[in-house]
Amino acid sequence: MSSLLVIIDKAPYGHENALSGIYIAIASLDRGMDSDVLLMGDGVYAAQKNQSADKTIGYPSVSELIYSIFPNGTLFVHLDSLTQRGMKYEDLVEIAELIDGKTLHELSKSKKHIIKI
Amino acid sequence: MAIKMHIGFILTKSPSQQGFRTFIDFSKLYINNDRISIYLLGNGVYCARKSYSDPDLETLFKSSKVHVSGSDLKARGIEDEMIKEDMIVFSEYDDMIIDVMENFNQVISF
Amino acid sequence: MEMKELKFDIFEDGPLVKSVSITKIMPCMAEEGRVKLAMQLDSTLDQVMPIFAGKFPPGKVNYIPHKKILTLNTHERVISFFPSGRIMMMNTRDPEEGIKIITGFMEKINQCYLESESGDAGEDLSEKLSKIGPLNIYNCLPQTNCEECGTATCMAFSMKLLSGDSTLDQCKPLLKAENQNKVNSLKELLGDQLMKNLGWVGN
Amino acid sequence: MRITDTNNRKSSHPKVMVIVLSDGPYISQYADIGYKMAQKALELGYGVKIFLYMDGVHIPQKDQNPRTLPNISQSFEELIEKGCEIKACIRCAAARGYMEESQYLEGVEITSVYDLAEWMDENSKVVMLGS
Repeated sequence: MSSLLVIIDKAPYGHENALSGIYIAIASLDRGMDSDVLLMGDGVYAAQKNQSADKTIGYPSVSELIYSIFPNGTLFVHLDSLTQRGMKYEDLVEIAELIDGKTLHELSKSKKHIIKI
Repeated sequence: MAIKMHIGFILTKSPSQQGFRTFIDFSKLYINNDRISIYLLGNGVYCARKSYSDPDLETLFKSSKVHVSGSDLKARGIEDEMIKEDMIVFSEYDDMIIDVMENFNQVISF
Repeated sequence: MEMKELKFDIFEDGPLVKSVSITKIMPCMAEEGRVKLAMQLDSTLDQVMPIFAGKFPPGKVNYIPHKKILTLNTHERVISFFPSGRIMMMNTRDPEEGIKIITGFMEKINQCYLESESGDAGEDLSEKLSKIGPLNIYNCLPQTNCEECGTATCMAFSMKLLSGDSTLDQCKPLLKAENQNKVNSLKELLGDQLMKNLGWVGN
Repeated sequence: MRITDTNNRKSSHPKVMVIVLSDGPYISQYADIGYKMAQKALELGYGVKIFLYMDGVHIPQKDQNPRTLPNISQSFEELIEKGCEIKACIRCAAARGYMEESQYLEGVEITSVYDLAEWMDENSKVVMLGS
């Protein structure tokens, strides 16, 4: 079975990338791939809970959409990127899993495909 | 311990462009663990300039095989003597394509 | 993508959960024409989650204790319950069907709440659930393959037990005195609570 | 490594390079870089599939006339002739006003991101290019 890691390093809404990256993850999961999403850099803002983009700026809420990868896919949040931005685990959506460098290295090595969007 | 693999990075961003930091933080993970090859294309070739130095980038370059696109260098007025040591300047994409398709276990572009 | 919230009042005087809202309807490409539903209960589930997780046949449960996220494989689909009261339901025909199914779970959730309030919630099974496999159960069965339970082998029976397709009382030999030691080892493995959940009626 | 002649037909090479483009033409160098990669990969006998995502869906639009830059649509026409498969994400295309494949170069398909997912199999390598 093929596998995929989607790396998102842009903040949501300012760019379409976060949304589009999640769509790729959802599609590949629906097709039976072993896919996960990794939020790095400003991408970690996508895991901030209580976003309400639909009701405010009329964009699909990324924090809502990201639940669609659960339970088959995991939402990994890069620990260093998170702390650099003064954010805490409690600030994140429930499905978020923190990941450190060493674990990330193991994870990425286990993937057939890795795309940074 | 996981097996050593050959990872290929394609970098098209200059050091101040969005995505460069992610590249540094991500490629870090592979240093001293795996074999690393890097292809610098487009604005990525600015990373090859002697005059630019970033400690993380130097550490990465030291433990990698770095290829730079000659046409992208010349297009930006960067002469061969202006780039860092041990950089492989290439004119045709052949080697890069074959590396990606045959030699790299994984390829990631930033 | 855009839609306004659909709120359904289910239990006017439910002790914990009274209503559920459908917050998003997404296509579920895994199966043509089905949808993925995101729902939100009117209360958080932190308190009841461990008890709630213990209410289902272990084979159908995937529980993440440190996150209190419960994923069930039931009604031919995957349903996830989150401590915030959010629910994700895959592979669903339409919102109506989703609500019908979720109503049953809301009832269970309210029961669990009452239990936890009255303190007779029993032991926290959530840790146990993940550890019990068919082989553990098989080892505690008479292993006579007598087929009295309607299943060809005791191994197959233990699998059906975990998936909730069979109940312990269907194993007649277990009720015989000479198998009391088996029953005891089962109780040791499962504990009284799970024994009951798996349909044990003897003593 | 097997080299097969890919002219005027879809490549039968088991190994496929999948290129995902997310920038429009001209605003960045990515469409050109993608073209050069695809062209070389085809020349070496590999299968090449290009998925146009986000602003990438602008790339194969007909009747482009850049006065000062290389004409991307001509480059992509050449790729299609050489057997390169090109698909555009329908969500991104519709959002940007491409409802009809007739708005695109002949051979460009408007499909869903699920096709990209299916391209990412055991025999492919994926290169993502975009800002």
